[in-house]
Amino acid sequence: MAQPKGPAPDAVPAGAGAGAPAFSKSEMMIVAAARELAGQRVCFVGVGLPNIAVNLAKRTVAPEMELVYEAGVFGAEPARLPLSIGDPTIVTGATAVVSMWELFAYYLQGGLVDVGFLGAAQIDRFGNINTTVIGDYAAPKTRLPGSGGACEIAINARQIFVIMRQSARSFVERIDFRTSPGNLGGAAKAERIRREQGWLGRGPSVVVTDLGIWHFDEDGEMRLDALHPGATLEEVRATIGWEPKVSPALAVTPAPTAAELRLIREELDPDGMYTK
Amino acid sequence: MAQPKGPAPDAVPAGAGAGAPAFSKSEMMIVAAARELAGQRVCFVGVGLPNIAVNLAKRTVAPEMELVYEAGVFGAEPARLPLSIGDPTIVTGATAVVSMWELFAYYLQGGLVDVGFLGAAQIDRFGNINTTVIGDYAAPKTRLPGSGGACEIAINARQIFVIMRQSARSFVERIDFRTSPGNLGGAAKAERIRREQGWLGRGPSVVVTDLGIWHFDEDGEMRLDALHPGATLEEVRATIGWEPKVSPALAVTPAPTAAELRLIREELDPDGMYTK
Amino acid sequence: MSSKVATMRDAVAELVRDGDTVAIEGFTHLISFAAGHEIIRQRRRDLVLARMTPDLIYDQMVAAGVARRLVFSWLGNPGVGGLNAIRRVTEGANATLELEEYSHFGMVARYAAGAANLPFMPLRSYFETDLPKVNPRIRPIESPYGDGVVYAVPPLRPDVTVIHAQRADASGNTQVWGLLGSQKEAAFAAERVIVVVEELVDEAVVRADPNRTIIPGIIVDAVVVEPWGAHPSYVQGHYDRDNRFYRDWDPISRDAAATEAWLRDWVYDLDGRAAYAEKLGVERLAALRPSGPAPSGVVDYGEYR
Amino acid sequence: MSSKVATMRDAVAELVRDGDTVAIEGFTHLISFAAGHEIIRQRRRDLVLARMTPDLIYDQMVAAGVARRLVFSWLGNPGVGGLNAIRRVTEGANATLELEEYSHFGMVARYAAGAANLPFMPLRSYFETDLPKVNPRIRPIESPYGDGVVYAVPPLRPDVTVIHAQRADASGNTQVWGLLGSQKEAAFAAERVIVVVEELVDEAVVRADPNRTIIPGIIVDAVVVEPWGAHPSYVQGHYDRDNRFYRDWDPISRDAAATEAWLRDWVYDLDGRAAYAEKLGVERLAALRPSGPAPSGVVDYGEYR
Repeated sequence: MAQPKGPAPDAVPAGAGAGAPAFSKSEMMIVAAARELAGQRVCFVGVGLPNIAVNLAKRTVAPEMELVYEAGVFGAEPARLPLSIGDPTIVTGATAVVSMWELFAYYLQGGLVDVGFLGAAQIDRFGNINTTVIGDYAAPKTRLPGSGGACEIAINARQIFVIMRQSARSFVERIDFRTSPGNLGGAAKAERIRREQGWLGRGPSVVVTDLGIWHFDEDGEMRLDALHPGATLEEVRATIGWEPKVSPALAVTPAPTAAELRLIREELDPDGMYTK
Repeated sequence: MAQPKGPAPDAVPAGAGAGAPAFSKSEMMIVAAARELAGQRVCFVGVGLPNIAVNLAKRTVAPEMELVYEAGVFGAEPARLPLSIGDPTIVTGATAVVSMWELFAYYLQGGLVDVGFLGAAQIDRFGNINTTVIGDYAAPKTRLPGSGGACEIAINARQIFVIMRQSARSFVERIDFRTSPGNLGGAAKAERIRREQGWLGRGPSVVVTDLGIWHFDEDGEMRLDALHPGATLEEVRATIGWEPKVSPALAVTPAPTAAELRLIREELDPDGMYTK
Repeated sequence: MSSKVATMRDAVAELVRDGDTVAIEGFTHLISFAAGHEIIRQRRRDLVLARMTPDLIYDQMVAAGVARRLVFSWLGNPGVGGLNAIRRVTEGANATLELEEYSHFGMVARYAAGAANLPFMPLRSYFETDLPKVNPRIRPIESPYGDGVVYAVPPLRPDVTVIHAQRADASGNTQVWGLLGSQKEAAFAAERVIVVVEELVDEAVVRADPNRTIIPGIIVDAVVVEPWGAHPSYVQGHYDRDNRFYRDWDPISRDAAATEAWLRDWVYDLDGRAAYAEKLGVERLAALRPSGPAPSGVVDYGEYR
Repeated sequence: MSSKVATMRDAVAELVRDGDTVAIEGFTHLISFAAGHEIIRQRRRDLVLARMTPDLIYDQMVAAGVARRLVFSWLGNPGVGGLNAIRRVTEGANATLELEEYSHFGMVARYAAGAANLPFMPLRSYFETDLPKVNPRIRPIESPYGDGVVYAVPPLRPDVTVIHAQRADASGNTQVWGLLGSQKEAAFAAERVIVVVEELVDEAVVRADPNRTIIPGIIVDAVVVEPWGAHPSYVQGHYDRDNRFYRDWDPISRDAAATEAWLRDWVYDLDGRAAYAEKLGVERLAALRPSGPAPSGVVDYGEYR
């Protein structure tokens, strides 16, 4: 699956209020993404940031959520944060470990996955994702990992969550390659095509970044619904390649709690791989 | 898979010579079929008579032969004769037990089976087999079991062995239903079609009956190559629906040895299910 | 995780409906006679019965009048003969039961297509046979790579699939060893799934050996604990196939009245599997135990903290 | 049964030929770095390297000049970054390595089609993406049941597939637990198969648990006993993934000279895996052992005489 590309310069904003713990932008992003998983039943976990967000959700808002790893694991109970999505800790103590044929054919394509949680290198306003190349396919400026399972996850998971850092290079007017379909050219066309082609997925429903939380409006377009504490609309506009829609009821994301931060810092990412 | 139909009236001929053990027609048939398996590597075992013939071969001429059961077993070492081809004794001690999807897709269709060993209710001169109905399909005189795996075994096993009792009802000019293809209308057409359609199988190579042993000649037609001790050409002609080809070098099948008979009577079929 | 443990009566009452397509799967091994009998007892009607090998259980269900149609690939009493109750309604002028017929691989491929949400599954079978002529759902399909034609079968999606297993936990995570048949595919393909087990185990038993799991609880609607629920079929490591039963069924099933009497004595007049096992008697059941143990050995998954 | 046990040197010398399509499979788990290094050491050329996730082993093999083409679905160093040696020959004007790209399910389906001798495998993927535009082998196919179009991928049939496993017997009956990846399909699809194991076991160990077998010896050409043969990847129950190695590779592989030096020190100048393990040192290896045991438990197949 897609892996966020490039270094992650990560400013540390002040805490949200007096006495509140300080936290990094990455920590806020991971916490916000985890909270979006409340109430979800079966989540397909992507490599990179999705992995830590989903594991945090499992320890907080969604303890009964079943974690599916494309490596062939259902019902993982990782004792430590898996560095890769094929880590031995996702196997020991899982409810089922199966071949990848079975995982993709019967679990994913068969319709058991509620949320597919992906990263992205480029995304457009309709949630279409590129994780393949920057530049021309035949002689790319940057060769990215490619689809992995993202392409079929985007089509077969009931809904798609995305977690990625915002930048003018990643939130673009036009992605260089469509690896995983989102709302195509807009909701109307996307709904027609999904129906005609019998997709199980209803497409992207949330994008969580280091600056805020985006959902998709009735046109199938990203709309900023919440700004993280300390983030500004100017920052958002400076890190996006189109004029973004902003909710009239724009909220502020509640800051990470001490418990959430403790889980990230002590259990999930003690070496700061994702949050440094 | 196909199962020989109807009762098996089984005369007991005299032994082949002075001091030789007496044996039944069924015993001769099973022994002759087992011997044909000498040198074979992987055999797909059908229900009924093939099951006992193959298990006898494994204990005599082909100890290293791998037994494949469509139930999903490779490398079975049955401690007793399995009554059905899904018996627990074929599982315990086998080298691999897999789903039927895997067995049919990867083992059979994938080309690992050297010999598919089938029974039949009707067979024609070109080795085409009916195990589906006697009479009209929609309102049959007799409803038979149907294909089971026989249809795909006939197409994908490298060669097909058949074991069945001869009778005017079973060796017919025209089978009522083609469940499993043999040499179709003759070798030339069969070879062309197999090549065009990419079959792995080269079709039937031997039919062993209670009267003798048939192989297939260059026209793809059955030719009687051996008569069992005590059997006559008259008997053969009386139990066949066409004028059979007979080898100019017609042999007599060597009678069952004491060791072969002991294995059948004491180990494989002590209750005489197949040989009564 | 909430428990899905239910009685067979409740599971069938709630999950099996008149007119449903029902697959009680299991190839020789693990055939849920207990579920079949409960369906008879609750007098379901108009069912489409799917099974690779209808076996005695569908012969009994057809005799009891629950079925409208049979979807299958091999119709017989293995090693014994025919299925006589089914023959009575499929031969000659009495052919009232609808038959939809495939080969074994065709049926497996249908379940696999259903499990994988595919519109068809290709296979190399049926060439030059009469099967596609009598079953228009078996269709040729051309390879998009210009290398010829193979056959396709359509997905089979049962309304209910019933499987029997050695063990499951209360949320339906199910483990099987021995013959696996097409149970996994039939279960994933189904709208609703009933798992019947010899033994209910703690979740920790399942999680200790996750590669042994054939279906996850997420697709399971009810877990029924029913020891001896597969008799006269068998359960690897628990009991042997009751071959005598298979032989005895032949004369019974040849006679419509004897069949009806059997159904009365062994199904209608009993309130469930415990009564059935009691009626069979401890001696007969004890004789079906394996002749000895054959332990799998232990593998180590390792703890990774 | 004759023994297929061979040294890695002999297995590669005999079974891997210039120009071959080679699949060293294993998803994170059980990647045969030992076989990859031996292929480098024997200076094979012009290989088509197939793997879902090329990982460090193909980065090293590409750096060593063995490959002409890569067939894959995810190209990266999971959790760390890119595969830098491969990026050097796939980006900009230096794009000399041929790439043939699928999604994960596309690759798995290609192996499955190869294993099942099918001309294609259908799947519900690729709709409205650019992948079919850049890979003409991904083709639309219409359902013969009038219910629309899905995509197809062609079979992938490696000349050689290499898999690593916890154990096999001398004739190649192979058992794996933990992640199964697509090894089974890749092995059945291949012309020749090399199995590398942590442990050679008696046939009786395999036969005690036949459901654990992923491939039968009949498709195996060589069994190589090579403890630590999957390092820096891992073997469930035996050793952990050496994540430090994956991180350390990033700066090495960014520099062509450093990469060449690494290959000299760790591949060309060593005569095999035992020397490699010795060079890593007992301390580093010991630290990779699981933090504790996690036994599977035993199941009983029962003896049926």
